[in-house]
Amino acid sequence: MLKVEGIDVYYGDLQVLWEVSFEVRENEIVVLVGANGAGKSTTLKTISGLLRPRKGAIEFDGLRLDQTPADRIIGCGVVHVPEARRLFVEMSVEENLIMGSLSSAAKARRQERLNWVYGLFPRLRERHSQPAGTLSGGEQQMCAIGRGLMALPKILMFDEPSLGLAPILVQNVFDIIKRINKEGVTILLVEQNVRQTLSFCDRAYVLENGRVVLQGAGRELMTNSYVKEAYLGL
Amino acid sequence: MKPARKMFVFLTAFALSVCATAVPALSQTIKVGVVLPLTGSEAAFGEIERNSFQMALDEINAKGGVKGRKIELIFEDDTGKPDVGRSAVEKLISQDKVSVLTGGYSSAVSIGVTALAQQKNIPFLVTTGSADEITEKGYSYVFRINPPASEYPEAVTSFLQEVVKPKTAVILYENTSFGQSSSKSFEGNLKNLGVQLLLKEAYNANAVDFKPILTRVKSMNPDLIYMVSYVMDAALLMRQSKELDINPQLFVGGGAGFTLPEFRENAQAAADNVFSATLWSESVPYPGAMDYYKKYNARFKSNTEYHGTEAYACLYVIADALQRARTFSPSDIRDALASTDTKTAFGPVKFVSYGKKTQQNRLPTFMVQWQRGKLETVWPRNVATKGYIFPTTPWRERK
Amino acid sequence: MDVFWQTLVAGILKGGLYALIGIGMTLIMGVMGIINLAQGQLMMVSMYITYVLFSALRIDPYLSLAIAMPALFLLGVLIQKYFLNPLLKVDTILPHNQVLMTVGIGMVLTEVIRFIFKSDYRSVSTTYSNKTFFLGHISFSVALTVAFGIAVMFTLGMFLFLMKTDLGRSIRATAQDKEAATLMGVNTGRITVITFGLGSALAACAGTLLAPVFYIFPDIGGPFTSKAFVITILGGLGSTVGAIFGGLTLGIAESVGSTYLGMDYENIIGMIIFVGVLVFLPSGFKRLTKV
Amino acid sequence: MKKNLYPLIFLLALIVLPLLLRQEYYQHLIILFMMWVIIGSAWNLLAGYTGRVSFGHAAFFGSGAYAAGLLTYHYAISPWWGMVTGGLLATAVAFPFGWITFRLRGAYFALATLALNEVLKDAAKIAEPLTNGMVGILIMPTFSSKLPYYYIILFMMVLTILCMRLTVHSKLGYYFISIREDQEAAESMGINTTRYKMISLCIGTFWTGLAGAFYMNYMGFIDPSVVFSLQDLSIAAVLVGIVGGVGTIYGPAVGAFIMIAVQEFFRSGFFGLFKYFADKTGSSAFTTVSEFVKTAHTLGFGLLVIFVILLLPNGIVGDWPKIKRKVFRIKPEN
Amino acid sequence: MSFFRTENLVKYFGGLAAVNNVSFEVREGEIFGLIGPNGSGKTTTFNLISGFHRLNSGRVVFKGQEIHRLPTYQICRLGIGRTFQVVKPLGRMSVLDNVIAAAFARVNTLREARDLALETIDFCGIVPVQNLLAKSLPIAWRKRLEITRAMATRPALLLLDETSAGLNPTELLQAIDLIKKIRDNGTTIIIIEHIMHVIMSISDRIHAINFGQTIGEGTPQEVAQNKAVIEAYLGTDYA
Repeated sequence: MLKVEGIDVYYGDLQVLWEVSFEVRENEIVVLVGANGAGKSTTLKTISGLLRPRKGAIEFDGLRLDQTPADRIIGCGVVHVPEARRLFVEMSVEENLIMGSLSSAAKARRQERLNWVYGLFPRLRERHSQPAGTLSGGEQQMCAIGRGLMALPKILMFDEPSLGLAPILVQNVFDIIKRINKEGVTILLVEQNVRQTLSFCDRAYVLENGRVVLQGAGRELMTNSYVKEAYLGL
Repeated sequence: MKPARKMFVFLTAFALSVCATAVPALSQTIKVGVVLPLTGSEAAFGEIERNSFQMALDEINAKGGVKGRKIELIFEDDTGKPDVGRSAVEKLISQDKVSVLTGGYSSAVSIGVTALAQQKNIPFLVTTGSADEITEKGYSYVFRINPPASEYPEAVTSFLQEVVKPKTAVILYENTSFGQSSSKSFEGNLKNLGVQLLLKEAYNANAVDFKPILTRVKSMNPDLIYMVSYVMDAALLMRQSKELDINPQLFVGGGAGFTLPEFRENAQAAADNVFSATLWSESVPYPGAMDYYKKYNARFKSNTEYHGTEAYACLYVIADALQRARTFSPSDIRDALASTDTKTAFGPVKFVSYGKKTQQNRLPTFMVQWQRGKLETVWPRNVATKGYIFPTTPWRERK
Repeated sequence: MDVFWQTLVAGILKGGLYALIGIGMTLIMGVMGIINLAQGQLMMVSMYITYVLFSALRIDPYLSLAIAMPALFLLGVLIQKYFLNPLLKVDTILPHNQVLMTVGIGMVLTEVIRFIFKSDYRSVSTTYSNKTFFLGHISFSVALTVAFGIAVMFTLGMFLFLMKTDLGRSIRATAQDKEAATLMGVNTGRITVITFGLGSALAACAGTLLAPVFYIFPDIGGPFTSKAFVITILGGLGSTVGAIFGGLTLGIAESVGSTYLGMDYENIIGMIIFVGVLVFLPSGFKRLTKV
Repeated sequence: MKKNLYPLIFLLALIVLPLLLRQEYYQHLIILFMMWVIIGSAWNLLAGYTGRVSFGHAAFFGSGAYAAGLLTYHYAISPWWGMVTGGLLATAVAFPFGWITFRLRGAYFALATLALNEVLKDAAKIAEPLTNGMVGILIMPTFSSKLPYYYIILFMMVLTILCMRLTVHSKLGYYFISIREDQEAAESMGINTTRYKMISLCIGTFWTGLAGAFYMNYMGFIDPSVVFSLQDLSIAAVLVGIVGGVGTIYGPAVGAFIMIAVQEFFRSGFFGLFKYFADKTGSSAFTTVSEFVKTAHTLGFGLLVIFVILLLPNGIVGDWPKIKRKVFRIKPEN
Repeated sequence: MSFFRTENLVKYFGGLAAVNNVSFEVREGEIFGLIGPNGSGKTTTFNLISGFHRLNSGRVVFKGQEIHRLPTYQICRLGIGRTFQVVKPLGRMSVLDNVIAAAFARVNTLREARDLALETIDFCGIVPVQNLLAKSLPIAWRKRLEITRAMATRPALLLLDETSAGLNPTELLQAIDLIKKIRDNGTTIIIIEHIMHVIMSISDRIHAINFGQTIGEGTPQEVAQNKAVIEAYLGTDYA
């Protein structure tokens, strides 16, 4: 479904990704793991068009995403829930959700989806008129996920959804991601919470210094000593 | 051709052409330098003055010029800035080698230029710059045709003394050199007349809204409101006075904007019955005044006003001086100017010294009044074209 | 007491127009993060458009809103697209290149207008330019009151547009987080262009409304630019409601100041309030009003 | 040595020029040019090197001019003494102002200077007993010849440029540029950013004030709208810096030259070139073109500014390598 | 007298406690690691120590002197240097000039500053790039420039914020060598690091925080066994 083939990405003159390739198949949960600065977020940003690869290709259902303008990509069903949520803090919760449904297809089903998201996150319904900046961390994450869901995603990409959340909330977020996946949405997840994500994903790729160094099924990698070492230095 | 060489050829050609222009042409014309604001925010008046100079020039040259030689005017743009004005005059003196200078619209530019003219011993006849200092420095090469700002209110003073006899007054003036000097001298006049000054207030030219200050004026209920303003501010002041229903015995404009046709156009009915001090209007009893006004209208298809007349008269004064000068050297022209005694469309011209002033033309001022959309000269009595309407009818009683 | 009320009314009526100019500037500031130092000059251009329409075709200024505003919208779009957006990619020592560009644009607009119309004062004298009505002892200029009404209308319209439409929300979203907005499918490049257009159109609206009560000359832009940025700072950068507050505050402050201190203090008061707010209330009145 | 070669040649040329070029018109233009080099360099120290753009440099220019003018006007003290006073007064104005406003970020500092400019202008208008208001201050010029002024301003200009060079190549310069590049990094490197911003402001305003005092002496007349002019001084100072190249020693000199040249070039109709053609050919087309050109001097400079910002964002000196590449190399030989 | 210690640091942003009651002590001459997941408050702690943020409560004591009320530049001059997580090169200056500017914290003339800078550049091994513009450097060199610049202020205590993020394995080894070299040269170091095997291998002691609160402290081995630390990093059901 989503195919990333040998992309090189630069920030100005700085190369941050080297020949990164991976694949996400329909209805999978795929995780990119790696330390800070390994290039996980960069990869997601490149898929969603914020950055352009100098080499390589990104294909989604036969469409070349790396040649599609950034603002059209969400309309193709490729939806990115960014790191640190990036909500529009001065807009209300509901407006944030509406911002997810700007494409004409999503707009047509706006009310219906809104109700669906509120069903998924009752807290958001309670706070629908509150500025998003006043929400707690967990609520903000729900709002960000809800905003992504409003866009009728075929594939939903999460960048560190557990960041800064208390453990109980982290579990909560992962449960939601699993549930969304069950509803037929493909998931691409970037996480540093290795143990938990590896336990429920289908496949995972390990990034190190902008390169894919390891890949395999989630359970498999969990027992891989390399991962353990990379994360705990043991 | 290589680009560098192309550049070189171009530059050489250019340099040659510049040199060529710098060499004075071997013509028999008498060069008169004119420095005026032809661009920038004062360009509107620079334009009128330039047209008037041009008109006078064509008339003089058509009659054979001066002693068989034609006058040539060299206009330079001062853009309304003193340092640029200075550049312009430096060029006129050192490059064009003019024998006499005239022009000078804003006081700031004129002052800079007078010092320069004095240093270089080139006679300079100031056309419009109205700051009192211009003729108070004892410069022997500087002459001025228009009265200084402080003398504009003279006719108003005699009118107040003989006719109105007000008890209280308010002065509003634009915060410019002209506004400041002329309101100050009027304040002195009021003191001599024993009139109580309730308020004297400056405003920045081009203010949007006069209502706050006019509201205060209204609450003081003065007999006289004296305003020194340029044309658009003048119109706004009168319009807003009408809006606020302020009814003093009379509104008087201290010259400048209140006599121009644009004032009437913009103030509309609010212009009626407003008095103004003036140096000149086409109806003043000087030979040639009306004539000039009509000729200008016919030639340029637009209205002229006293600035234009000043310029027009200036060139006639210079021509007269040249006619009498022993030679066309600057010092001889200076001497001839100093003994000027002639009549122009702007009035009689004679450079005299009085008070601190030297070589200053002394002119009576007049009072005019807008009556049914027409500007009539109403004071002094001996030159009046119509009787004055006084006291002013309150706004609500007008039809 | 009449003096005070009249002063207040004058301030509020003027403040309505100021608010209109301020909103235009505030939109641009919010979305692009730059101060548009050509705002007053754009307004000046619209005044000339109104003037030409009125003097050549006898079109009423209020009708010419329908021409001046789209025209300025277009002008704003062109400026943003061809003169400001290209600068985004350029790396320079001073980060203010876009601001400096607006200074250059303001200069060129003024000079082009001067080139065409000379420096003469122009005016649009309509039948209602001079009309007034009274409420008690307080006089209201008809033209200014109508202008105030229209200004309020456009302000409300703008507010609703920003709050209730997708395009409006996209503009606000772009102002808050450009990258996140892109992720939501907002073409932020297009939004900046539209925003500059809207900002210019609002300036045009203010200019056209001011034309019948004031007069027109090429240098009129400068003072209004400085008023616009004072308003924007007062209102807390990028806040529409704040700009309305800012406009009214400046209008009233100027009026009260010129009545009770003297008219030549009018500008100084604005500037001192400006510096005061800048230093002591860095986010403007937004912090006080929480909007 | 090579680095100093061109400036030295240029300096020598400026020293002998008035002896060869006797026309005072050109001397006047060069005097204005040198005055602008001082203003531009002073502005550049603050903006180009320290990264604090001033949109209100006229505030300091005007303070300097008034310091010199008022001393003469009220106390009949030679305006040449006023020169130093002018610099000091400008600094005295700048000091508390900087103290209050340096906490403002980027463009807001610029706007605050613009506000200072307007406040001082209006204050000078209102404080009539002190400043004579809009009537202005008129003093008798000291010299009748241009030469003394020429060499005084030349000397001042050389001092300014030397001062800039010494500053830039010392601890101060390193600190200024560090602050410009990254204030937080600068703090962490032990730089008291507030103090060094103040120092930069004080040096910059001192020279600006000095230039203002010179203006008073040279022109003999000032009024608030002339020396506190937003358009003709404050904005012009910014544009001189931008066109020439901010953050370079000689950028402001190039910018000043271009500004004066463009203004005079257009104003005089390309130094009378069009008139010459018109006289030669007798064609009225040239006269018409000449009229257009003459009215377009500000427009010309405005367009130049837009052109420079778009194509040479670092100014002519800053982008000189780029210009050389574009103009001299890429152009095909023919 | 302890060399350096923090006592009950508390810092709120909005209503949120970014750092909540963090206390630790650093001994002279050691490498002290500060670890915690993303967003746990490590960088904020650095900002509190170096004076970029003001404490809500608590104390920072360096060589017996309270420094938490001092401005950043004075803290630097007292001998605490730092690097930034997001590097802050002075882009339009050459590498040498970057370091000279920092060296002026200790000397006053350009000649002395230049000498000091060259010496530091040599020590930190960035001689090959010293004449390049800082903004043109690749990330590894930028990180190294940051360390060099901080070292040029001759700190007694150096705060390193993620100096090895984004480096490839070779560069990583070089970075570790440099850090050890600095320590051996007599500078005490507090280091924030995400790459665990780096921090585990070079630190003498480690302090772990999460949600702004201390969750453990000890030698690398002790910390690696600490249940709270493992949970914070790998998730609840790992231990």
